[in-house]
Amino acid sequence: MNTGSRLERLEKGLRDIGLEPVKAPGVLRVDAQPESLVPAARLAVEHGYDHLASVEGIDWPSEGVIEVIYHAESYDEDLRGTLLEIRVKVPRDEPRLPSLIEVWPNALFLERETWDLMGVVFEGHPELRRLLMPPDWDGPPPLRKDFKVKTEGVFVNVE
Amino acid sequence: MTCPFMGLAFLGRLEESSRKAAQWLVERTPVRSLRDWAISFSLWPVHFTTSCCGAEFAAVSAPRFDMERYGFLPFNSPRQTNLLLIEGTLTRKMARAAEIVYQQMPSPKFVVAMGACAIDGGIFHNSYNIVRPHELFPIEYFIPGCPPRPEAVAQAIVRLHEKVKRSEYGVKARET
Amino acid sequence: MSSSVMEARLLEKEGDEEVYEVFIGPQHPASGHMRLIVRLEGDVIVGVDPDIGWVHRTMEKLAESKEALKAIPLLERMTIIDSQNVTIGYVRALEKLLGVEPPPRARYLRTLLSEINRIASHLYGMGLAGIFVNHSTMFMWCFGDREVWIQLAEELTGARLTHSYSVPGGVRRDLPQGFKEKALKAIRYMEKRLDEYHRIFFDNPQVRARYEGVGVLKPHEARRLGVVGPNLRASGVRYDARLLGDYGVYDELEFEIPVREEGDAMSRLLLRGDEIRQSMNIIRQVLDKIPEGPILAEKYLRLIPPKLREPALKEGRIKFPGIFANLKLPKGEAVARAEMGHGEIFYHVTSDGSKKPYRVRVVTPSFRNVILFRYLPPGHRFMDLPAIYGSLDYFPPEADR
Amino acid sequence: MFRGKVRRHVEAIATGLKYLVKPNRITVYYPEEAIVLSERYRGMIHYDWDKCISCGLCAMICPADAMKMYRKKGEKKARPGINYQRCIFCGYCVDICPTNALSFTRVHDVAFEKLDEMLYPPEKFTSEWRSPAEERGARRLRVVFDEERGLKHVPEQ
Repeated sequence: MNTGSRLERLEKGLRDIGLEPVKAPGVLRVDAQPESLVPAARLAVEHGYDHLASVEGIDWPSEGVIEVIYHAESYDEDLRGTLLEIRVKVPRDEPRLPSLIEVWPNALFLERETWDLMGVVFEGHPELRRLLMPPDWDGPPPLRKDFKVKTEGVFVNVE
Repeated sequence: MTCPFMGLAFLGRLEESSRKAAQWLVERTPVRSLRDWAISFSLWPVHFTTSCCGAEFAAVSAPRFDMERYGFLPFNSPRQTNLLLIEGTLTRKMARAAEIVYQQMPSPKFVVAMGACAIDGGIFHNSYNIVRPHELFPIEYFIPGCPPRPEAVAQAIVRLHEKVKRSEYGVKARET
Repeated sequence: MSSSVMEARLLEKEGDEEVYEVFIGPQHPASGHMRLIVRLEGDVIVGVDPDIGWVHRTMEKLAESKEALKAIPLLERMTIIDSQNVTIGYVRALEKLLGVEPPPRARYLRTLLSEINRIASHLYGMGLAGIFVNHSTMFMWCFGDREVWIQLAEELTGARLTHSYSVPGGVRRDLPQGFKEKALKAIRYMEKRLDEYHRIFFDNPQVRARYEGVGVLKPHEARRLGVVGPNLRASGVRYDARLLGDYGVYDELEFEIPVREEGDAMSRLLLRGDEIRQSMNIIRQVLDKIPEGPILAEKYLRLIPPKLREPALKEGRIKFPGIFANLKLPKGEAVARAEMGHGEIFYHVTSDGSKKPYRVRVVTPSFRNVILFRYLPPGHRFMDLPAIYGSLDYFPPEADR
Repeated sequence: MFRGKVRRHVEAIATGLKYLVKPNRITVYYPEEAIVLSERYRGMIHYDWDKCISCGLCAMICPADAMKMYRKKGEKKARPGINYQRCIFCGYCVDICPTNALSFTRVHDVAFEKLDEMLYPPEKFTSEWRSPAEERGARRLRVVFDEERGLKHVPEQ
């Protein structure tokens, strides 16, 4: 099997379930819907993308959505140069997604962290507990854009 | 010379009066200087790594800078230590643990803040998850740097060493 | 000790009165600023819950609030023992966004410092693995020899640990006078020492008894769990982000990726020794092949006034162009992966066209390896836990960010 | 198997004994001895009042917000001051300074007793730095790489 064949078969498979993969340097990008997330992930595992490199949330307050991005990675020689990027948009006020822990077991800590810092609820995840934040944290999820960090100016006035 | 604990002895509170008597004796000059001389050679820090300055903390106890020459031997249990070295950032979660460790240490106890993060947060000064150690503990020395060179830590330890030998440390370190 | 810090107590749950919970940390005599909640049945571990986040310094959020260049020293603080490798991924992501490529000499210099850092990082890990099983000699030797490499890095960059060496488009300092001889001496010294490490530690039957056959990770499991770095390669999977050829000059050099098949704690330790040899091999080649030329991309170099540029270049350093204070990132996104001493680091930088990155996502090798704390110890004796912990070379500030 | 183990035990002990007899000593007896830091070491920062053109680039690039421009009432020029409570010694300010008004010193072994001592407004920022160890008369040592010993510290003449 060469690079083309496995990757191309994955692309074809993704098209079959109604998704449109886009090729970028080093990345195969797919925009998915919450419903098509699990089938797409299962397809990726079948074609060699057997673990996640990252789960990430990006807050877009202007559009009212949180974009959750999964980067799947493979250690196989023919696939390691290309990351599979699955993007899902969920409404900002009620971000819910199915958990991918059954598909990619190492989503355990990555999803828990995204819940902790971005407030995305992964349904079916066995332990959505605080991971990095202190257990008594009651503020908003800190990575959301409405959580502002204090910044300082350059000038100080002295007498 | 009158002693404050004499009255207590007359009242029959032997245990309390003997404790006070011992304290009074220890504070007198020859005994106190002997005690401080002894303390200065056993400034054992508790092995409590709060953050990444721990890498340089390890270098301080490693062969090149070998602070064991000054009785600086990281020790596992806070019950046998006098020195708490805050190594870098103190997060909210860690601050609680640090307070517990500090309470467990026997007096006299000294705190040295190592690194910019342990002084004013350093590069993380506007982070939502950090605590400034000087709001929690009385701090003897601040060591700037991110991370400070092992020599800078040695400098603080040597100065603390001399300070203890001269019995110049404050009441705060001695209390509790 | 107080109840919330370290405590052993009987769990009063129905059905499992036999299970003890032991809280280890966050103040414990190991490297860790983390807590392990270990569930024990007699002497056998039935479950471990790694409680991390004690050093969570909110780097992803702070990186959003700073100009792009300022995030380099910020992200460097994740792993100060390996600071070139931790920032190179971010710098590569910025370079992809900005459309700059570093000149060849800068790429060689980056590779040089990357490998020096990798050796220092592995020595740190090996030293701690020694002290985990009470082998103080190994700790002292590793930390003493680590100073050689730190000194080398200091003469190149000007700081012991936090080098902040790479900037978009190049590096900040050129090779100092006589660096090659010093580096070669250090390499020859280290080669001799590695043999002695074998004699006193790796081949020592007492150490073998503690580390051999403990915490076995099979290749299939390592792949599925997304384990990275020496922990992955010790399980027989040949993967290294340096093979991607995305940064440095690894595609122009000849080196091997050491792989071991056993997957136990001992092989994870031995693999670090093998990697130190390979890193020294790389440093030798870099010093032989390094080309002459500028160390910063022409695009930025010509923005520095010549009156300032020439004397600085003669000293072997560059001045920053004024634009670096307000570097504007074009709209877009970039992904970069780099191999640290602990494993692969992943960066995803999204920009909305302003000076500050819109979102910086970083997944560190230690964070990906945390899952092993949960996966490996169950079924082992409690006294095997330090051996497993020590062999993973886990660095908490890196995992917590 | 058994014989191999015995041999390895003996080898480990012999290696230990070798270093007992001939130790590989790299200890620097600080503060009686002090290492002379390398030429380009990024230590405490020195400010040259006359060279400064008040461009503010150093304060703009400071990642830790340690460098600030101090503006005095009635004066046109603002001048930089540094706060060592935050400084992380990345050296960005020195590298961006267009007139070389900022420069590194090779002093980094300082400790402060009070918080305010670490604030360096422009006037104080120009003061000279001296290593506390050297003020106490420490012997200056040069670091030499050595094939046999790794690092050697030899007195600077």
